Amino acid sequence: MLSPTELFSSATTLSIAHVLAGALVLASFMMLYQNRLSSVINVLALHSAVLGIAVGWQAAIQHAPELYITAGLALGFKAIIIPIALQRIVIRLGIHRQIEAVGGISLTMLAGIGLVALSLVVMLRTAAHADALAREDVALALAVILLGMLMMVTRRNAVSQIVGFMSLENGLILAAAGAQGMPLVVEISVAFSVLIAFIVIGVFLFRIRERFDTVDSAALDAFRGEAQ
Amino acid sequence: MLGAGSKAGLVPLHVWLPRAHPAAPSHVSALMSGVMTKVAIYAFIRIVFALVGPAAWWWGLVVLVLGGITAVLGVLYALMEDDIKTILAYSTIENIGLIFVGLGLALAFKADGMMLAAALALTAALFHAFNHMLFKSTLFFGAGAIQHATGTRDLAQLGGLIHRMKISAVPMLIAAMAIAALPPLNGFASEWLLLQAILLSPALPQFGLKLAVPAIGALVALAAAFAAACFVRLFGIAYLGKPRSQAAEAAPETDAASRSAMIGLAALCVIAGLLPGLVIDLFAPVSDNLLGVRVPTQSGLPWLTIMPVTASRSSYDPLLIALFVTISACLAFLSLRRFGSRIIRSTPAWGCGYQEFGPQAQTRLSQYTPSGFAQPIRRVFAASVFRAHDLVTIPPPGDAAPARFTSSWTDPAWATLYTPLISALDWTADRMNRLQFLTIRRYLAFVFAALVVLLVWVALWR
Amino acid sequence: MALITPLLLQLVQMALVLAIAPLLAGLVRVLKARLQRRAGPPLLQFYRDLAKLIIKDAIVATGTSWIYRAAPYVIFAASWVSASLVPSFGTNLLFSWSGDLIVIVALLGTARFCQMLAALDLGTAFGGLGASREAMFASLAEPAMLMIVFTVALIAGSSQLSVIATFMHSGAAGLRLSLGLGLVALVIVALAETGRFPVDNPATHLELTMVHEAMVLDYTGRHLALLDLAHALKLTLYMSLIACIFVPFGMAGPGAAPASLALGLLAYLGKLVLGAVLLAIFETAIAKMRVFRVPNFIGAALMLGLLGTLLLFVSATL
Amino acid sequence: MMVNSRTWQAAASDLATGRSIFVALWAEAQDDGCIIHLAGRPQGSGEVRLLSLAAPDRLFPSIAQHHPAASLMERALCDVHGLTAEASPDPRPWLDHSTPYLFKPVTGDGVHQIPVGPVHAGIIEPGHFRFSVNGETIIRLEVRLGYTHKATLGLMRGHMIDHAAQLAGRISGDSTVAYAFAFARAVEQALGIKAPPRATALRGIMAELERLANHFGDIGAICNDGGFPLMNVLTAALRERVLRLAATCFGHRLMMDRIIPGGVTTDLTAAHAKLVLTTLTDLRGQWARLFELYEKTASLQDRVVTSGWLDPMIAQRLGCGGYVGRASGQDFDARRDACYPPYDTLAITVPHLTAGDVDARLRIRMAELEQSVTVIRTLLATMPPGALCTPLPDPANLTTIERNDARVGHALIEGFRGDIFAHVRVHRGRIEDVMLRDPSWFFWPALEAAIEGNIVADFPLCNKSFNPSYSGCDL
Repeated sequence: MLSPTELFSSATTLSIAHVLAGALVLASFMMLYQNRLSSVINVLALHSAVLGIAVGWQAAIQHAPELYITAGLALGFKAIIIPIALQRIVIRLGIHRQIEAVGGISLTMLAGIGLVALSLVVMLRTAAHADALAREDVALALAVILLGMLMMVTRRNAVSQIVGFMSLENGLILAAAGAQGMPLVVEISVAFSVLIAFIVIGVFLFRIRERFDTVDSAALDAFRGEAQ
Repeated sequence: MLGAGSKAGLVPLHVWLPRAHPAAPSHVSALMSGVMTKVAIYAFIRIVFALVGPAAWWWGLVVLVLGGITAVLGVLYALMEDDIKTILAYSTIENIGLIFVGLGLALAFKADGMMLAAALALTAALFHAFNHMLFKSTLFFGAGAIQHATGTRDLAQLGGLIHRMKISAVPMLIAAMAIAALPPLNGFASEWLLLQAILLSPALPQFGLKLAVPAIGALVALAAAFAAACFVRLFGIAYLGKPRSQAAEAAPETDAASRSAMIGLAALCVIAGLLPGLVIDLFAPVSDNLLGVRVPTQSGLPWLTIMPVTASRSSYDPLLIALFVTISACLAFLSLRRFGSRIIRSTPAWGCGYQEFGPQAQTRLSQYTPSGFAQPIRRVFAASVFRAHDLVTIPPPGDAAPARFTSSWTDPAWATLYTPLISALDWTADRMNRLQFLTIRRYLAFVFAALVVLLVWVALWR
Repeated sequence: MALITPLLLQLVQMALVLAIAPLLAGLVRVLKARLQRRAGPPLLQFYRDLAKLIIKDAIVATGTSWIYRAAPYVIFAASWVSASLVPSFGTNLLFSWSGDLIVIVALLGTARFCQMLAALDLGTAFGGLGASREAMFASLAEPAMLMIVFTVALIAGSSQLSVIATFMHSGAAGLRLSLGLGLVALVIVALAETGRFPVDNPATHLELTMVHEAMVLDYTGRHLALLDLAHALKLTLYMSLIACIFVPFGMAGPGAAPASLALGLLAYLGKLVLGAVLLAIFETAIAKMRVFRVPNFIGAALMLGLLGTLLLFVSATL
Repeated sequence: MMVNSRTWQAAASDLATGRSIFVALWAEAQDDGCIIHLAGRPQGSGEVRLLSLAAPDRLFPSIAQHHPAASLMERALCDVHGLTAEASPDPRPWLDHSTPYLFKPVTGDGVHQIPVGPVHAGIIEPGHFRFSVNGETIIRLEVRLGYTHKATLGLMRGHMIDHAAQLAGRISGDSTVAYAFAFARAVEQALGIKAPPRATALRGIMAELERLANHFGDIGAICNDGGFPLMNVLTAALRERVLRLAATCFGHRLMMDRIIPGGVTTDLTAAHAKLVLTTLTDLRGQWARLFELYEKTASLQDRVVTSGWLDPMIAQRLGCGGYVGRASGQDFDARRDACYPPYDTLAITVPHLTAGDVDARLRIRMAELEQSVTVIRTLLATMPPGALCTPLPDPANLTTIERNDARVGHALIEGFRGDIFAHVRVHRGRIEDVMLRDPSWFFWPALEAAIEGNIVADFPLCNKSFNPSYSGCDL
């Protein structure tokens, strides 16, 4: 079997990697755009699938077989199992109502654009000597991380905050994969930490729900004495 | 900058303009809008380009950003106003914004030694200033004619004037289309030049400018789209449809002198739109004088095309486009006459069988009001900036009280700049007090904000 | 001779878009019907409707002005001219230099301006309803389109469509993220501008939900025929535009042999059919949006276009 | 029960406080003036009580001034009988279209109106909607009906029972079974007879089939108006299968004139019973997939969730029944609460939600589909043998007492929209007085209230989720 590096010129392989990283940014934007829980979760699946492909592509062009495992983990856990589980949680909690984005979708997306521009500028400034495409991939990964944070900050619903967190982690993995691979152990531990976090959060959610009859984190605030 | 900006009406120094312009008689407002604001622009050009020495690049950025914001906010104001002259005054603010975008771009190009591009941007700005004088004067004349004929400037009282002011409606329509930047009229020609100048911006070395200029381009396009909505509203509600008041129903045509002035100005709009090359060449000496470079001579090009940079980059031939559209329309007309029915019958529009919507009706309840027309845009765009807010109270079933509607919006310049800082101080104190009660999400937000600030710092100062 | 071929091609192009626009609109209708398990209208129904409308007498509402009667002609002519300026099967169009992509977009803006005026001229509630909604959508769609133009023009170094098509065809652009963003944005703008799902429902009978249909509600006879044709032309235009910028494969270059022109034509028709299939699938799978959700949707296109342009500057520094 | 003006007013204030629920208001012409009848039921019960007030000088104290739900019916009866309701908050005519009509007032700047109908683009009944709006913001909606006033009740009076039963089945075509059922039950009560058990079981099956067909149609139509035509064509196929099943088993797609006072006219053969069962099983599998499609289409959910919110307070005040009431927290179902055969032997669970939006009204319908299938299965499994019809007493063979006494009966039957009320007075085999009240009387004002906070473009969606009957209110 021919590897991509033999099939395509190096410029093409790198630009495909670049496009995949960009697709991840696009998926982050799609996530910001959604205002319905089930579609947010669907976009998370897409997000993780794109990550899987991107990491898989990195594995191929870097000849780093351990990255295939990362890609597989992303595809298996984050693109399939976790979204399905989250969907179940959403259905069990019966929260099909609208989730309010704090401050409107368009404004959030505008902020997102600003964050992408910021991460590009930062990377261009700080890593001026690095390889151009690797630098940009890191810039895009940083953008994904920032967008994930933005998602967590602008959403009230605990489930969408979790989704934002997962997309943030996807950005981290993309950054790591781009940086000429990281040890397999780290990858696996990352994947497991996500899984554990997910389980904990899942239990946590039901707990919140039991006690406050809502998963709007604003309700927690009220409980802490900050009545709004 | 502060002086010229407030004179010309740059946001947030614009607050005087929409109050002063409508107060004056129409021909004076025409002069004020058309000429006086231009004096400020002239002063600005004189000071910045000629008197002050080499400018830093960020001057250009400041002018660009102010211009872009002015353009969008100005036209948003115009969209929400009902008084024709106030609309026109706010639209002046928009156009000043566009001109300043051109000037800012010219400044930035000049600071980086890209003289040809600077000349293009400057020419675009001057061209637009010239165009603005033409169509805004026409519009103010038209507004004066309306006020004279009906005794009101309130759009909500007008309607159907095209049937009684048959002749003066035509230059008004041309001017409205020109100011809405529609081809093949002059407003589009200058805006097209401006966009071409914006397209040259990637060659700028500064990163901030590179990123900001396309965003300003988006603002320019937004302003142009709003302007189209604004002047559809102005012309469509004042001149089209059915009269909304007795006065509008009995409006006489304006006098011959005004008519001919309007027609003359509108004709100039058309000519400047169809033959922009001639006008551009007219402004060549200015950029030659100020920048030492001129835009390539346009009038010698075949078919009177304009081609600001090179042929492979872009070109625009309004004459040919106009010709094509005319020929196509005529072709359609003639072939429909040849092959189709030639008969036009006329019946009243369906009014659901109700007298109040029938042909003899006195009231025009079913027509959109100016504020109703602007409502979707008001709700989408002005809700945050202008705090536009609609309040509806429907009495419960069985209650005979009327349903109430109130709509309000405020000028953010008043709210944010001119109201004292005290409230801001209060707010800060209050916030500090509340820091200890932060929520999980807010903690996150603070961490996030700190990170972003850090990144910005890295981006700008490292 | 050097002038004759481009002229001929230009004339062929004008005739072509006019001829296939109803077919394309009809094809989308048929495909949608099939996807909904309905038989649907015959493929050529649009032509029959046009023929029927043309021979019928036109009825105009009393109290409307000359603008109401002139508007259909202007709208049709502007749409036709813009559609003729978008390269379809070959890039070598005689008049392509008379207007770049910005001009084409603005010309559609002129058509829209006239459409809105004509709607207001009626003095009925539905005319105003359609016009005010159109104004809201257009105020975001136009800047979004311009950002797409920026992205593409900065990559190709020109806003001239024939130059862009040649550049894209040459493969020099490569795989670019900005182009991907631009494509997504352009699809959104195209859906909004041509009044398709999820922005507008071209097949609805519910007056209160209409946008484009509300503006032409009272038009009849030949006027309606022109407006319907103009609407179909707009759909063709946007599909051609997407094909020309993003999938220029098979397009005949300047001075191409008749064989490659024929190939280009085939490729063009193939792209249109593919576009129609994708559109039909998309329209079947999605529900129409709430009116005030549409600005978010088109706003997303604006943001993507802006993002595409911004990313470009980063790439340009490579 | 004939009452005086004071008791009448007391009853009205009972309605206003919510102690009792308004059911119907109608008038009966006498030689000397009119008699006004008011039907109400205690909160949470299906037991209807009647009050009658003589109005010799064609004047009566308005019920609407205390209880707005009565307003439309009060206006209608004033038009028909030339009565005047004293202190009525809304004395405008309802059925009488001969004079210019003043719509309810609206104040504010920049308000304009959008008139829609009575001629509509779709194949629906005539009704005029007047929106007072500012752009997209709806400031007030007012509905005006009465374009197809057919004087159906007037046509029934003085006629033989069988003729009147046919007319009853034609008051609102989509609810023909429910109306015939209600009328038959009222007549049976008046004459003191009982339909045979097999007939009541068949009536139940027909009523549930009608509910299935209409709910399928409604669910599709709501999604269609939400801009998702795919759902409409898919549910239209399901509806068509139910209609064909009805045609095969009962000889008429809508099962019109299949229920008559005393019983039913058509039997269900064993083979057809099997066909019903297999069809239902098949349909059930199909609609499960459709509901999944509904829930998973985020763009559609975006349209229906939170649109057209009806305040449970208003739903309660107006006495909204059916899916409208049950989606807004009203726990009432005539099948359970009025407890009539065949439902008296079945355990009916009433699904109800509190969300009050379009989505909730659609989900109630979905839940009711499930329930209808269960009911039909139970009825088929326990189908008793026996006669189909109890003959009505022959007017010629009546005892003297029966001949001189008019007999009164009424019934509350759950149609697919909600509870249909029927009242008859029979004398010597002829209908003397009759009232058939559609649940839509309360849906129209509820729709006007639910439109608050919605935009013009969402009205068709809201309207379809209520799906009130025009014909049922144009009696």
